[in-house]
Formats: sequence, structure tokens, C-alpha cells
Amino acid sequence: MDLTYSPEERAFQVEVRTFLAEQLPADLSEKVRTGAELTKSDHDRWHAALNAKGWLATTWPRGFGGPGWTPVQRHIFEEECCRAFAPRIVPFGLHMLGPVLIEFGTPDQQQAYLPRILSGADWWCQGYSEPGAGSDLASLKTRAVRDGDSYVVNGQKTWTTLGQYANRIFCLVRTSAEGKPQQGISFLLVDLDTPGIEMRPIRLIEGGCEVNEVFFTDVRVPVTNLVGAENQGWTIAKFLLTHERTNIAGLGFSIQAFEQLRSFARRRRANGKRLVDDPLFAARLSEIEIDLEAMKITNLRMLAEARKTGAPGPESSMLKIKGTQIRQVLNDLARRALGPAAVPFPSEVLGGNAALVPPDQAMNAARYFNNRKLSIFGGSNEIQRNILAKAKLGL
Amino acid sequence: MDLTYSPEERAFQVEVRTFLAEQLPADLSEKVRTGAELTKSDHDRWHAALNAKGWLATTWPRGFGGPGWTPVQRHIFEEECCRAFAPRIVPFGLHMLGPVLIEFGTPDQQQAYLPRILSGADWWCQGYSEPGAGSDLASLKTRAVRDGDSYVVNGQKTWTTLGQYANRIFCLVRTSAEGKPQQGISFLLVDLDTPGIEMRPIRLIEGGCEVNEVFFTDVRVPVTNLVGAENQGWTIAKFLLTHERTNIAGLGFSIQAFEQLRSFARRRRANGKRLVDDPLFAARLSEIEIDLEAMKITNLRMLAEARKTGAPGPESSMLKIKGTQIRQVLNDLARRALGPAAVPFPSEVLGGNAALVPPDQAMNAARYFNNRKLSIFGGSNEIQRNILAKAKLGL
Amino acid sequence: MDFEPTEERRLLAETLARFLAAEYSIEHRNSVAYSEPFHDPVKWRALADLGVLHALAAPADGGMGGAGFDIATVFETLGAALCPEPFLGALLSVRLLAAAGCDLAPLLSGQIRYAAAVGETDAPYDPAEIGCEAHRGRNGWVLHGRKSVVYGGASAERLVIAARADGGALALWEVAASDARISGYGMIDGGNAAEVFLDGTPAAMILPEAGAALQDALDHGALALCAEAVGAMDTAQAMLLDYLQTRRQFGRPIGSFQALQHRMVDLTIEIEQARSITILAAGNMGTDRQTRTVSMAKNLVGRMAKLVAEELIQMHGGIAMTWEYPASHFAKRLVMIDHQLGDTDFHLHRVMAEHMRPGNGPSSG
Amino acid sequence: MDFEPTEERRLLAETLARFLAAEYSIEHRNSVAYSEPFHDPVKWRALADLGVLHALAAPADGGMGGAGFDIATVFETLGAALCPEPFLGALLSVRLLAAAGCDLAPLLSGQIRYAAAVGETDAPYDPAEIGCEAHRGRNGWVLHGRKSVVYGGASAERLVIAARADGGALALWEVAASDARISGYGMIDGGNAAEVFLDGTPAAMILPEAGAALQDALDHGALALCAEAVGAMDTAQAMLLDYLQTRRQFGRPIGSFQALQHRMVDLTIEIEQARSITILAAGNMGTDRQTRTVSMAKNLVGRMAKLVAEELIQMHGGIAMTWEYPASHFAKRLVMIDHQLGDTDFHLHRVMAEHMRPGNGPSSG
Repeated sequence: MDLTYSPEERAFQVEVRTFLAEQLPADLSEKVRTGAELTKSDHDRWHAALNAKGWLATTWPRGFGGPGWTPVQRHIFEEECCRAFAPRIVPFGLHMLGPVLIEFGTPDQQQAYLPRILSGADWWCQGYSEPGAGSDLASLKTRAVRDGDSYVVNGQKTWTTLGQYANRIFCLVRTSAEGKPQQGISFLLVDLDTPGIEMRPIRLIEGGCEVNEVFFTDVRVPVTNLVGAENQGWTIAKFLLTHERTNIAGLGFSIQAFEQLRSFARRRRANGKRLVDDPLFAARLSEIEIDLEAMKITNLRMLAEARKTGAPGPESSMLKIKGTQIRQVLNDLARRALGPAAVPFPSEVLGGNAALVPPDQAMNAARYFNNRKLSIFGGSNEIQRNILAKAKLGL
Repeated sequence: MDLTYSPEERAFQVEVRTFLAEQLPADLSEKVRTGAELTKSDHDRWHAALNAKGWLATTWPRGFGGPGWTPVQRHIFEEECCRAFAPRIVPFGLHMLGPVLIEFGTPDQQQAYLPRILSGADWWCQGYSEPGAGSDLASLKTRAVRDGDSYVVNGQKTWTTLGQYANRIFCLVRTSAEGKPQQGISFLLVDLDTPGIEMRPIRLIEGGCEVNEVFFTDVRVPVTNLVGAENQGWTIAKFLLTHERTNIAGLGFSIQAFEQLRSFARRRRANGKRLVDDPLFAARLSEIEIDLEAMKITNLRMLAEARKTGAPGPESSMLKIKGTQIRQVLNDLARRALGPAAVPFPSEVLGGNAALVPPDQAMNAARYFNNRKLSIFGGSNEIQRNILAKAKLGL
Repeated sequence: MDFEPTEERRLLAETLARFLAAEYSIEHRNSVAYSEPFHDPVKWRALADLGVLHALAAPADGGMGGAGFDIATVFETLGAALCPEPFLGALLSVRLLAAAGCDLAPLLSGQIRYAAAVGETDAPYDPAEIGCEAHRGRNGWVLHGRKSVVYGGASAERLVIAARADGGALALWEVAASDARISGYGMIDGGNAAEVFLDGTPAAMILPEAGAALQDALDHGALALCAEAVGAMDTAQAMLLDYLQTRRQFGRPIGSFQALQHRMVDLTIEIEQARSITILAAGNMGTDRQTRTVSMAKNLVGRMAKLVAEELIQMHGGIAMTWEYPASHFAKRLVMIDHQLGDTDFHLHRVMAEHMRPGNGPSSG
Repeated sequence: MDFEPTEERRLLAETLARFLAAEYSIEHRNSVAYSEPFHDPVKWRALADLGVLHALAAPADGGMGGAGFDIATVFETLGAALCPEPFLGALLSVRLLAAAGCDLAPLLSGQIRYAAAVGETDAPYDPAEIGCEAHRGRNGWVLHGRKSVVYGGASAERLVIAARADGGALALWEVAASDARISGYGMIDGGNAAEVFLDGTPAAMILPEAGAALQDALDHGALALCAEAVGAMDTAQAMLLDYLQTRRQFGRPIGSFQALQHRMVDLTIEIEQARSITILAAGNMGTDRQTRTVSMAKNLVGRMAKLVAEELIQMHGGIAMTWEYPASHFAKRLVMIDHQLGDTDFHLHRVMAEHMRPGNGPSSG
């Protein structure tokens, strides 16, 4: 047992810190710290800086343009990025489609798409969920019917995050109605400029529009855009679900949120004392700190396990459940910390001498409501419990 | 809306208090207060005092020897008894079998048994659960096979509370293997002196022996001891389950436990201050006080509802769940309040100048462990949730 | 003991519920709740004409209600329909103006909209920490300081303000909204509030010793919020139950999954507990247990409303994350009620304080 | 970073686990745990021969271990088998005697049983509140006062006692058990403890300034209890899982009911969290984060052990309420560990205290 980083890992940590200190634009980190919305060009700028360093595609093998990091290195990189309030790497092309193409794509597909992901020429989004198939993905209904050298796609996708910035979408579509529902699904790449596609924003609970619906009406997609074999989509979907999870616990976000909360609670005065001097608040703060400290070790233990076995097991579901619980408690405490000052609508947040709270606290209530999604999207925590009950406990 | 008692109810409350002040033996209330075990003769003494006043069979109609109380009067009586640390009325004959005989028994059965319940001549116990049929009562296996004027009973019952004091047992037995499992069950009265019956104590987690196993080997029971029709037992069992619940929330016990805890926390000094001055403890104490205050109103509201409709509905399951949760939290806090002084084994509790805590606190850990049963026995809280999901929510 | 509402209150609730169902469809509610002026002045007058404001004041003060159960009836009905109108500010003003012996007729008739400015940035909940001050100016009293998150402050024409007379005793002052600098804003769960900047603002003293009146008004406001939450929880529970019964996943209604069933049962039980403690608080208004039982209620309701909101979103699984689906707005209101007039921790401290007092402590009768 | 045990520790754990499986069947365990002298002197010597006591002391003090992970390895293995022997008293004594520079050989070899008397009735956890005093008598120091719930005190031959020298500084004293008046008793979860009455009891001072040594010993004791709980939770989890897989109700294994599945998953996750925080504490022994991380661990483990115990009983549904079924004894141990060397609240206060300090507060590195 040894909880400390090796000398190489410590040196790497220093390298990451130095890079962030030098290359992370101050206006971007300020936006992240205050919870302001990032534009497409904000994301593009940060991706380009990482790409120039060779640190953008953190999960790709070296041969495809990845840095060839160990899981611990990836963990260090993500933690440092969060501490520095770097924008998160937009995962759809880099953490999701990239590994799929590397594993299942043809050489042509790899050559066509991977460099464009790295360069920022393509912004991918995800077409998985449907209005009638959220957690129950196998019941999806969007059809792709073979017609000559094309598939003709009809149907509707939803919860497509940042689709408004994307020029391409990867989709799960039904190519066969036979057998078990899982067996008739394929994985298809679609150019969003193709006629027949409409993208509509979905306004979320707190008022923001980060997700979209995508409607497909007789959309013709070349058969060369099929990844893997026809009806192999379920296998690819499962691969993607377990391999995107380099940071499924969201630990960096939690560390960030905890530090902001702790620091604010020491500055905030209400009802005659500092917030942190209210023993009820201090107790909540301390309990979640303890849970977070434990989670850091749990995460490292499971990374070490994955390093041994080569692939994350059902344990990634444990990280998802506990990780989202901790993030949501932290968001909850940050909202509560504001008292009445949490009530202004995000777009009404007052500046200047009318400000109610420091800028980095102004989105606390909105973030709390928005992050209720964490335990729902990407496989709800109920689905994760079902998976664990079966795969880990044999129930 | 009016939360206050009517003048008649207040007068009744005074009458109950006066009775308890005059007639409740001090040694009995001391035993209850300190959690000491009550002997059979302790119970008999208290039952006799109540019977002399006509207040023993609180749920029976006037014509059968009950006091003819309203639900609110019963509530007042139970609350005052708890406040005075009176022994609880042993429910098996009085609250369980009595109402069953009044509803389903023949006049002969009523005349034979009801007076003996009131006089204390009979002590009944309950033969419901079996080792393989706890929550799933319908799967019970104890058989009663008709042979001339007798049933011949074979099988095993368990969790028979205070069976060691009883001379009679009422049982659910299987009289038919046909149809749904519920349809072949009958309700049978058995004299424990009948040859072929063996009662063995079960030692519980904290070391006490309040429950028993009962083994039946070719036990001959006269057919006149059948209550209701053959195979009507399930109906009777359900009647009993909803009608025994005059105090299913255990509110009196909770009020008692809260007052003892509150008073002790103000006296207990540890680590330089009173226990109640530890804000973490005070917060727990206050939260459970609030839950308890709400529960009092919930209980009264459901009593009022039952008075209107004539019978308790699935709401009694709500009282059971929340009532046992509150009691268990109170037991938990009482255990925690002792710190290291909670560790002695109950039989080792030290007296004199070696005493670790006041006598009324000495059983706190044992009571905590023993009362984990509250959410299991009498239909586990999981079963209650199943019932509510179906009967109240239509799920 | 009697848990039936009186005929008058039953009628008021029915009339109000019918009006809200007809006039505040969720689309209209949302457009009123989230766009300026964050309330509907025409319907506000109609609500006044229905007698809703009169129900908040005692007959002696020109009203037709004012008891705990009157207030609870009104706010429970408002909560069930998620009505975004500034009734909280009106209720606080009613209590304060009545304590000061002022004429309530303009308020109760809906002619003039009042808000009560009590909380401050450093004194969000506890009036003892109020720092705003009044001083005698050339032409009478003037006020200095800032009042924060004044509910209904953006739409109010007159303000009742708590401030210290010459830095000493807490007193009440009436101010014309046009005389103060007011930054109004919409709230995340709908409706409006405002920052009120007082910088030599002319003010009329209406009550020189206002400590008890302020506590009483805040108690009544907290009771109203509890009742509003109970109403909103009832609607939320019904929405969720309907969803569980009709939404299908994996080939069956999701309400057939036992894990969800058990959580739904627990929610249902906790909503009944929230209703019970609100009844207890309503029944204790005007007694010496008023403040303590209100704090108990606000604490328990705060805990349960958050639980209901979070489960409402989680068990809907995605759809309740959207603005379009009404449940999301109920969830926001249920969570944000805890930020008004004392959160769960603030009120728990008040319940704790009596236990921690030297001596024999409170009797839990 | 490396989460693999060293070869030595893996061997120790295996050897000890094998010994306990062979020698402490649940029947033997219960007879030892619940009847006088509440431990098995013969097997205690055998355990010492296995090197279990040596693993608790550093090589410099004559032991073969003594690091956080050594202690965690031993106690996790003891906990998994629910071993009722008085190792906690031995560990505390090892740390205190080593700090005092005393010879540990008689203790480590199992020849002489030691217990450490620290807590008092009014000072259950915090050594700062210790009231026992030592005074110079005719023939050297004598002790006055009462030590309460001394773990292993009923079976100890020698006691290490914390008391104030002439009412001042905390110091350590060694006392022969036969010189004190000792009321021993069994514990509700097995094993023994004692009340120790000191009434002019002759004592040898072994360390005059013992504040730091006491805190260090209590930290190590708390770490040991965390590890013991983790071991017991693992066994409890395995028992419960087996029960869910095999017990049938309503015609199917009860483990097929989704509500129970989800609770079992949550338990499993929390046990991993308890294991993680114990690893963190073990890894921080001897650093300046020792006390803080141990308090974090004891708090989290206290919360989770209670959850596991209560779910263990509840999900077994009746059978785990019985003495005969081993799970009941695991449940008792898991709950009662929170009563030893600081409960969840005591340790949470210590974590809170750093946040509440003026200045910039702790860094959570």
C-alpha cells in the first residue's frame, strides 16, 4: 500500500500545473469559476491549446494522436484541470466517438474523422436517447432503412447536449425489427447538413438551453457511414458506455465545488456570524468533505484495478452513483449557503453594488437544479443499481 | 379545524390521570421506566386493576365488557398510560383474539373465552409466523387434518411472543392445499396443555427470551375450536391485522422515550458540557421531536378518518412505517447518548457506586437492538410499503 | 378535536382553486412568473375581489379571516396551483400594518400593493441583526441602508420597512416605492423580489417598538410558506403518481418497479407528516407556542419539500428536467421555499435553543 | 501509488484468518465473548505466538510492524472473524508503553496482558477532560479517581493509566491490576471491559508529559476500530448477499426484489467508501494529517457500520434478530464500535473544528 504518487507521477503533475499556468486563458477559467456559459469559440480555443501540446485526446492510444497516458496520469490531468478551472474537454468526439472509431471503425473512417476531431474541424454530438427510450435504450425507434447505397433515417433523438454547436452526430438507429430489441440496432455517422434534419433546443429546468431534440425526416446517409457491422450497434453502445468513463465520478468537479464552498463559507456572514461557524452547516460541510476524501481513494483504487484488468468493470457504476451523489450534495450546500440571495433568476443576476453575492456564487441555485441531471442522464442511478445488482452481486 | 380536546375529552383525560395516579403500582411503573422485564404476575396485577375499572378491553364493544370508547378516548388512554409508565396491555387476548371472537366466533366460543380473557384466567399467545413463512404468511405449512371431531395439527410456529406465560394459542393452520395459498387457511384455538406441543424459547439479539418457537406433533384439537368457517382463516387474519392497530404508531412509547431522552440529555455531562449543549446532539433531538409532533397529528387525523369510515384503511400501514421509524431513531439516540457507558451487557449492568448510568438508561443499547424488531415483526415495513403501493397508490 | 375545515374555508378554497385553474394555466402561470412585471396586475385585482386578501386579515382589522387556518387555506390553494402572485409580501404587510394600527382597506381591496422589507444581506432571517437606520432629517425621518430580497418588492407601490430608530429600537416605517431606489428582479422559481436601497429616503414611522410585531409577521409568513409547500407537494405527488402509472419502460409501467414503489410510498408518508406539522402550526397561531411550532413546521416542511422535489425530478427521469414539463416548476418552488423567511437550519436552531436553555427546558405538550 | 498489500502483510492476514477460522467458530466465539473471563487465555497466547501482537509494534520498539497498514491488516482480519479478544487494550498499551520507552517484550509475547485506562465517566473520549489525579504518597505516587469502560480491563494484569500529576499535566502511570479495585463486566457485543477504582492505588510514573502520546495512542486505536469495522462489514455483506440469493419468499429469491437489490447496492458502495477512508487514515499515520484523517475515518465508518448493521438485520427479516444466527453478533459489534474511542459526532466535531478556526482553514490536499 502506498498512497503517494511516484516521482514520475509527481513530475507529471508539475508539468500539468505549469502548462495550465501558462496556457489556460484567464478569461476562460473565470467563466468556468463563475459558472458562465462557454461559447463554441471558447471551447475551440481551449481544445486547440491542448491539441498543440498533444494532450487533447487523453484516452486515445499514441498511434492515433493520444498522449499514451496511464490511468493515474489521466486522473492527475483531470484533477489539475478542475483545480485550475479549465473548461472540461467536450467529450462527444474525443472521449466517445474517437475510441469507438479506433476500436470498430474502418481505416478510411479513422483517417477521415479522427484528425478532424483533433483539429476542431468537426464538432460531434450524440444521438442516443429518444423520447420513448431514455433509460430503456434498447427500445429505440429511429429507423434506418437500406435503400441502395444509403440508409434512409426517420425518427427523433433527444437530450443531445451542445447539439447547437455540432456539425455531425453519431446515432444509434434501428436497422432490424427482428430478434431481441438489442439485436437490430446499428451505429451511424450523420452529417447535420444533410437535408431532413432539424435541431430544436430544449429549455432546461433552470432556464438554460444546453440540450436539443433532433428530428430526422427521410434523411439519406451513405452506407459507408455505418460503423462496425449492421446490427452491431448494441455492442458498440456498451463499449462506449464503459470506456467513456475516465472521469465518471466527476471527482475534479467535486473538488472544485468543495473548495469554492469552503472558502465562501468562511467569508459569508449571516445572522451575526460566519456561515462556517454555524455548527449545522459546518457539520454538513465536514461530512461531505469526508465522503469526498473517501471517494478520492475509491476512485484511485478502481483506477488501479482497471489498470490491472485492462478494462473498467461494473465498478464504474459505483463511481457514477457515489460520484453524482457527492456532486449533488455539494451543489445543494452551495445553494443553501446563499440563503435568500439564491433566489434571483440567473439572467437577472445583479452586478455592481446591487450584487447579492460574489460572481462565483451567483449561479449556485441554477447549478443545483441543472445538476439534478447528473443522476439521470448517461444511465440513471436506478439503472446503475440494476446493473450492479446483476453484474456485481449476482442478484 | 380544532386541535384541542373537547370538554368531555379533557374530563376523560383527568379521569385517566387520576386513575393512574391512584391505581398504578409504583413498582410496576418503575420496572417499565427502567426497562426491567415484567413477570407474568406483574402483567396479571395490572390487568386486574384495569379490569376492575372496566378499562381492560379497550377495543371491545360495551356489550362484551369493553368501555365503549371513541378512538380519541382510546388515544388519550394510551398516551396517559405511557406517560405514567404503565405496563402495556398484553395484546394477544385483548386486542387480537377478543375482536376476532366478537366478529367471527360462535356465541359458545364468545361465552367460553371472552370472560376468561378479562379475568386473566387465560393467557393467549399467537401462532402466525413459521420459519419459512414470515412476511409471506400465505405460504404457511402447519397442517390441520380433519379426523372425526378433531383436527390433527402438525408443524411449527415461531416468533410467539410471551408464549412462556400462555396457556392457549390461536393459530393459522393449513386445512386445504387447493386453490391459491390464501384459500386453504383456517383459524384454530389450541390449548397448550394438549399432548404433542412443545414450546422452546428463542434468545434474541440482545440476550432476552421474549419470543418462542412452538412445535406441534399430532396435536388433536376439537373441531369446535375452529373460529369462523374452515378455510376462512385468511379473512380473519386480515381482519385482525387491520383491527389490532389501535396504537400501531406506538406513539405513547415514543413520547415516553423522547421525554426520557430529553431529560437525560440535560443532565448528562460529557467532555466538559451537557450532552444537550452539543449542537449535533441537540439537532438530532430537535429533529426527532419535530417528527414526533407531526406524527401525533398524523395519528389523530387518521383516527378521525377511521371514526368517519368505521374502519382503518391502508393508512394504518403509514402509521406503522413512520411510527416504527420514529421509535427506532429515539432508541438509537438513547443508545448514543450513553457513549462508552452503553457497552455493558444487560445482565452485567452495574449497581451502586459502580453504576455507569442512571437505572432508567441502563438498558438503552439492549432496547435499541431489541427494537430493531419493530420494523420487521407484525408485517415488515417492506411488506407495508408493498401494501400501500397497491392499495393506496394503485401501483 | 376536529380536522374538518369550516364551511367558509372550504368554500374559499374551492372558489380560489377554481379561479386559479381557469386563470392560471401553466402557460399563463409561466409567462407571468418569469417575465416582467413578474405578476399579473389585472388578475391580482380579481383575486382581491374574490376576497383572498381579506382572508389574510382579522375582522377587527377590516378583514374576514386572519387566523392560522385561514392563512393556511389560502396558501395551500395557491401552492397547489403554483400561483406566482406576491401574496407573501401582502401577508407580511397585513400583519405589520395591523400591528401598527394602520388602515388596511387599500391593501385588502387590491388597490395598493404593499411589500414588507425586513431582511438584509447580512441579516437574511433574524430581525435582531437588522442594520438599517432611520434618522430625523429636516422634514421628518429618513432611512439609510439596504434591504435585500424583498418579496414582491418589484411590483409594490408602498413598502413597510423595519429599521432602527436612531440606531436603537427596531421600528416600522412606511415608504412610497417611488421614493426609494429599487432594483427589481425575477426569481428562479417565478415571481419577483427586489433590492431596496435607502439613501435618505423619506419615511413615516408607523410603529416605534416593532420587535414583537416583526416576529409575529415572520411567523405568519413562515406558516404561509409551509402551507404553500404542502399544496405544491400534493400536486407534485399527483403528477408523479400519474407518471408512474402511465409511463412504460422495459415493457411495463415504471410504477410496477418495486424500488420506485417503495420510494413513492415514503414520499407519500412524508407529505402527510408535512401536512400534519402545518396543521399543528396553524392551530397554534396566537398561542404562546406560535413561534416554536412554526419553526418546527418550517424545518420539517423544508426537509420534506426538498425530498419531494428531488424525487419528483429523479423518478420522472429526464422529462422533469425540462422547462416545458410543469413538474420542473413545482420542483423549483419546493426547493426555493426553504430560502424564504428562515431555512431548515435556521428554524432548527430555534427549536434547539429551547432544549439548550439552562433549567428544565420546554415541555412538549 | 499502489493499493496492493505487501507480501508480509498478506501473509500475516492469511495466517491470522486461517487461525481464526479454525479456532474461533461462531459457537466458540460466542462462548468466549459472552462468558467469563470474556476472552480465551490459551488462544490469546497462541495468537501472540503467531506474531499478531508483534505486528502492532514498530521494530524499534521490539515489534515487527506498527505502521498504519500493519494495524489495519490485523484488525480488519480480527473484525472479519468477529474475534472478541482484547486487542484494542493491547494496542493502546503498546503505543503508550513505547512512547514511555518501556520494555514491550512481556506484552508482545503474550506473557502479560495490559489494558490502557484513559476514559472516565465525565470524560468518555477527550483526554483533555481527564480528572484522575496522582499525588506523592509516603512510598511514591498514588492514584485517585475512577477510570470507566477500560477495554480488556477485566482480563488485564497490568494497567497503563492516564492521570494528572498533582492535578496538573497529564502523565502516564503503570499499575498492577491487583492493586486497584476493578469491576469487570462483559460487553453487549462480546469481550470485556472494567470500571477501575483508584483510591490511593500505588503507581509508577512512566511518562511525565503524556498529552501527545495519548492522542497518538487514541488515533491508533481509532484506526484499528475502523479496520475492524471494515472487516466485519465485509463478512456481514457476504452473509446478507448469500441470504438474498438463497432465501425464497412469495415463490422467488428475495434478492430478486428490486427494492432490496437497490439497498444492497447502496450498502456495497458505502462499504467501499468505508474501506477507502480507512486506507487513507492508515496511510497518513505518522504524518501531520494523522489525527484529522483518523477522525474522518472514524466518522464515516461509524455512519456506515450502523447502516450496514441495521440493513443486515432488516433485510434478513427476523432471523437476524436471533442470538443463534451469527449475523446478529456482527450487527451488535458494528453498532457498538461507534461507542469506542469517540463516536461519529465526537470525530465530526474535530473535523469541523479546523473549518471553524479563524484564518484560512485546512487545506484538503
